[in-house]
Amino acid sequence: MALGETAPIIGIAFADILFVMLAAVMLGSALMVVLLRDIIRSGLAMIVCFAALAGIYVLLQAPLVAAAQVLVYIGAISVLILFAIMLTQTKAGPARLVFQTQSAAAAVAAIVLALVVAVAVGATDWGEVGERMHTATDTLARVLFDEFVLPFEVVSVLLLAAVIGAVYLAKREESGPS
Amino acid sequence: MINSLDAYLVLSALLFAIGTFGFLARRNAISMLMSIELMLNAVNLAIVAFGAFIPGLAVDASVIAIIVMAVAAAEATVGLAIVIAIFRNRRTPLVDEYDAMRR
Amino acid sequence: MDRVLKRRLKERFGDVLTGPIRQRHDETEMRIAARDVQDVMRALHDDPTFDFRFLSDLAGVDTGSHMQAVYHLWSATTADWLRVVADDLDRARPRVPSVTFLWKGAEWMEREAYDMFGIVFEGNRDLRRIYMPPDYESFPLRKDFYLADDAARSPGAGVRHMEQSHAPHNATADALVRKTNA
Amino acid sequence: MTTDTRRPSADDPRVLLDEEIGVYEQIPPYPPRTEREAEFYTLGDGQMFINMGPQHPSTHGVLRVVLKLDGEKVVDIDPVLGYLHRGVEKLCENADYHQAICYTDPLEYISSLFCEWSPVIAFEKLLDVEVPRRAEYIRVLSAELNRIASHALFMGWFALDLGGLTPILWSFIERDEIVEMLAALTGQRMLFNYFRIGGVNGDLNHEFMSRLGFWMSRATQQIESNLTLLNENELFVRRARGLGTIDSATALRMCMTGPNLRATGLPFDVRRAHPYSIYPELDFDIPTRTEGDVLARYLLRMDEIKQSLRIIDQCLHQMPDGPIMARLPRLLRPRPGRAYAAIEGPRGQYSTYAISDGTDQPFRMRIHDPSFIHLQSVGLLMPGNLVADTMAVMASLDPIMGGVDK
Amino acid sequence: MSRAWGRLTLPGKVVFTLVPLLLVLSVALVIVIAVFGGAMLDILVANVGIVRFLVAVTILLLLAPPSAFIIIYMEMKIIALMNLRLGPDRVGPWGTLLSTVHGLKVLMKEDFTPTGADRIVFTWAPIVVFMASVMGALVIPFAPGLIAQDLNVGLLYFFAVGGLSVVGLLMAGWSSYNKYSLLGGLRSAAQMISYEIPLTLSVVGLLILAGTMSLNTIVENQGPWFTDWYVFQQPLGFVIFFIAATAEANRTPFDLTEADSEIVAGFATEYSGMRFGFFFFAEYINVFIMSALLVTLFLGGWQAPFPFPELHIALDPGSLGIWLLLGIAIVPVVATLVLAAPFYLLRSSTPWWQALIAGFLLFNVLAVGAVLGIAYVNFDFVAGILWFMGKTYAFVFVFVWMRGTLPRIRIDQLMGFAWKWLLPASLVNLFVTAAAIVVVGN
Repeated sequence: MALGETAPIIGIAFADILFVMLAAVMLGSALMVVLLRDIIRSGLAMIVCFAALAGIYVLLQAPLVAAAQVLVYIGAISVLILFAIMLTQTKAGPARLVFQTQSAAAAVAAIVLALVVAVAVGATDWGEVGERMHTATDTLARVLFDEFVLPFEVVSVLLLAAVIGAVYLAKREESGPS
Repeated sequence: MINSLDAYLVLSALLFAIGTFGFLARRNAISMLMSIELMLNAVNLAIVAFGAFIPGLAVDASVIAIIVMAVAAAEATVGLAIVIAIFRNRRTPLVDEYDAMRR
Repeated sequence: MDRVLKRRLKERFGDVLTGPIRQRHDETEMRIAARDVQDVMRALHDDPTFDFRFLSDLAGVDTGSHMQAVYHLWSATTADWLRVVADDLDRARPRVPSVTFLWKGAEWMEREAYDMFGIVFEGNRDLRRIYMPPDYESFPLRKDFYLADDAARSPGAGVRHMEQSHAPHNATADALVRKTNA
Repeated sequence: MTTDTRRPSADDPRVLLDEEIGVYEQIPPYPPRTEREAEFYTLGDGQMFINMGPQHPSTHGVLRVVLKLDGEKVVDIDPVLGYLHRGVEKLCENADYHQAICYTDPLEYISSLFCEWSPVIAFEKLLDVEVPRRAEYIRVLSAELNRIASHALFMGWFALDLGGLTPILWSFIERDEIVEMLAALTGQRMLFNYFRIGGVNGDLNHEFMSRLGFWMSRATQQIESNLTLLNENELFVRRARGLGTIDSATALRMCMTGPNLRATGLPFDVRRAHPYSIYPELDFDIPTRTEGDVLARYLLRMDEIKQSLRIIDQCLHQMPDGPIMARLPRLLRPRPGRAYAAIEGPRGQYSTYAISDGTDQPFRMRIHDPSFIHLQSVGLLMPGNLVADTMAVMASLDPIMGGVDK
Repeated sequence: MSRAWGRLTLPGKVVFTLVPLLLVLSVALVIVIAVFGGAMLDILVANVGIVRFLVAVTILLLLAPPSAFIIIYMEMKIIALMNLRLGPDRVGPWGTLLSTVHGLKVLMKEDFTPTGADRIVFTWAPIVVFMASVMGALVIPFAPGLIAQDLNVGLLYFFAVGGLSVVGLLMAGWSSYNKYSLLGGLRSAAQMISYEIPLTLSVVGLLILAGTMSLNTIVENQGPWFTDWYVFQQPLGFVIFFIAATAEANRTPFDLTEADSEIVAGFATEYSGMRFGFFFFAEYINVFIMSALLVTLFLGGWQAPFPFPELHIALDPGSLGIWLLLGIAIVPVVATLVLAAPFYLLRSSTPWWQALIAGFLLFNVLAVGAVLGIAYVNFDFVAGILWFMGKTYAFVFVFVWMRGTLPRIRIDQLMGFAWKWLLPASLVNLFVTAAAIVVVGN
């Protein structure tokens, strides 16, 4: 998209407005994921979070990663999680989510973690920080199937193993315990 | 200030912290898996941000991000399969009732 | 009319018959007591000289003084329909053994006879109402069935909870319904 | 762990009565009344109930089927009847012999002539009446036409339940033509009320004969062309083959008759097994198939259409002259006695057991309907199949709810 | 005043509110343009990319319901003719307005939420489904230059967005609090995930041939003769894509999600009013978009099947001078008379005025034809959009045809077909294509 011009009247770059909006949506929905009491809604909030993240990838000039994000995370993983939620919902399992007793401690730990990382990011000089670069799809493909061909193959084997393992785990034994 | 590597990294850190909180605070196994997904996404965001701002990393970062996604897909598949397998035996998705090892 | 069948039936079941074997048109009728139903049916079904493997019909009958369970059978060995009447069931507590061990398909016909006449088929594992509502109390095909009595007894009589919502608002009735439901 | 009272899960067979207080009604009323009910209404691991009907497009208000599902697989099935129950037997006991026939007419509204045929024969036996031969020929002729109409409609319904839109409208062309010619003969399109004790209501007329002649000249070809739409359709054949299989011994135990029984390989047909009317004089075959599955039941009915066409042809050629009604008094008072009559209809054996006590009303009239028997065997055929096949299997047995519920 | 207002009918109230409001608004608009016009124009020119994008999205959103109406009418009429029925014939000429009336009816119906439903999710589900199908149209090239956004990952974007509708269906199925809806939602999710894999894999071979994921470039590659269409180089891929697209669009024989004889209306069982309308529109827009993508990928998109001879009718109205005026004044009259003559002469029973009307109508038809012909020859995008729409609606017809002919497939057969047949076949297709390129390329 031909963004980058300054927005009229307010004088802020489009990219910055979009970044702030997407970041707000992402963080808000991420908080909903961990705080909502209805598990299906928190799953749906996770989808919103992923969609906002895909938007941020577009801002970072990585459209292929953004498309993969939508395809893999929203189209596959989220749907899988929604499936699992619907399968594990019965009389025995309440729909409402309950927090652990240590949730207060967890909140403190998370805030401390965020602060520490933020301070570290601010204090570090990242060296040659340049302008944002556009990643061309064909260069990416060339690198993926050239330099990264071994990791690529390893990942495909991993995926195969995961599929077989998941099928084995989730398959119901015919004479299993009822 | 906004359009800089730091901003993206802080965003990533916040997302990671939220994921951490969710993982520690939730009792439901699927909810914990979702928190792990959030953390993985935070890491991915950091990787892509580095790639966008540091010229030498641009292509590598995208490749790594895509590989991370593939691994995340594998992780989610196996994780959910385990949750469903346990759920089938114990009839509950709450992790603190998964105490087979303790007995 | 198949005279041979009459003779064979008399030979085989002479001791359990409670009445004469009657024949008219293409029908042969034999009467037995309720307690003999299972033995007779098994013999008719299994004996290769009879080979009555089709159960054509199963009916309940209220004669006014007693109940009957009537079975119609068909076999390739005769040109007649065979009617077996389990006679003289007590009108107050009609009971007859079930034939579902031979014909599983008799299950619903027995349910229907139970629903309409109140005949209890011992051995039928699913003997509940089939046409009428489950909380119905009368047996409509009995000769002493009287519609007005039945309406007073039926579950539709009186005010029901489900109809409450459409009725004009009535605080007393609402409170009553709530109390009964709580 | 808090339990959510406002939102019971999808497996909960309870129905929320009052949202304010959270009062539930349990379905069915517990404790269970019979052994079978207790077994059915106990949920196993990962199973759930689903109510198919009465408000379901395939059961359209006349039938409720409770399915016990494991995922998409049917574990058990419990049909709940009575939505169309009118108490026909009781009505017949309160009518005189002529009126009783009107009540039996709408039992199986697709094949009304057969529903009136068996009581008519039973009453004739009670009265010892000899029916004129021309009347018998007319009866067979019109009844076989009705059989074709019924089977044509079966083809359309069956395809509709498998998701095919077009066949039902194509088969309605044949059915409509037959129904129109029967209307010309009887004066009614659906509930003919044509057979009378001792004969039929009216003689063959010109409109009926001309319509029949024109239809017969192209019927075979037309029906064949309708059949190609389904018979040569790979999707249809694959869905129907091997589904809902039943063997002949089980079919006998289930008291099945008619095409459903013949599809298992037993050539039992009342027209040949226990002949009535003029069928012994006619030349026709009893088609059978050995597979006993949904496809066999469908194909068998299509074969029967051809046999019916043969019978109609012979009737037209051998039609004798003579009266169409026996001479009978206006008020019928048969001697006390009992009579049983069975005929072969498009769905199987229809029979009537009539008891006379010497008055002008039947003392007891028992009507046996094949739909009732065949619907029962769904419980035997369905377990292990998928939800999607429930309606296919049910449609292949061809029950008419008017007959099931009497 | 208030009593007079109370006596007004609803249309009257609407008119009396809207007319003054519109007057005030238009006056204000004129003033604003007069004062700020220059500055606004500058802003628009500076952000022409964004403005173009917004306009394109608006047009696509506005065009979605009418195209759904057209397809719904087509379906009603074609299936009716196949069933030997008449089909719609009351509203408008040949019933053409019936689908519009259906749309209005859906708008006016009561829109209720069942007790026990999750209200928020229930409300959002149809919107998600509708948006997912409309967003796919963003990257489809309708004609040369007529594309909302020519993304260089266009195809990937299409598949990614198409996958979003699964989420909407799951939301609808779960939130309705109805077991039929839940079954339908789970079925549709399983079906769409399964068929997305062969759908995506079947075009990978094509991508290797094309060397790009931009749909515009893919179309440009397929010219100028019809032999250059990818369907001749990727016949297997085309067949797989067609089958998988049928399943993705939930059309017969893969319409298990709304199999009315099995699970009522599937995920849409509890929906009514406009929320149901969204599902309904989404289904037909999906049919259109899937046909459009099929045409774009395999049948040359907006390319004509053969190169049209370079014919540019140079028509410069200015140079005609006074003849232009004369032409406008005289040609219709003369042509009408000339065209009316045969009607009047050949059938003596035709009165003169009927012949004149017929001649005038015929002249109009010819004139419109001539204008269209000139436009076709002179403007690329007119020719492009004609060919594109022609091919697309041919495939829409095929989808409707299948619905009129085929019965429904069963769920286990559906899954088995996807995993046991389509997936291996698409892998074979990919392998053969890659091998052929290696062999031929070296």
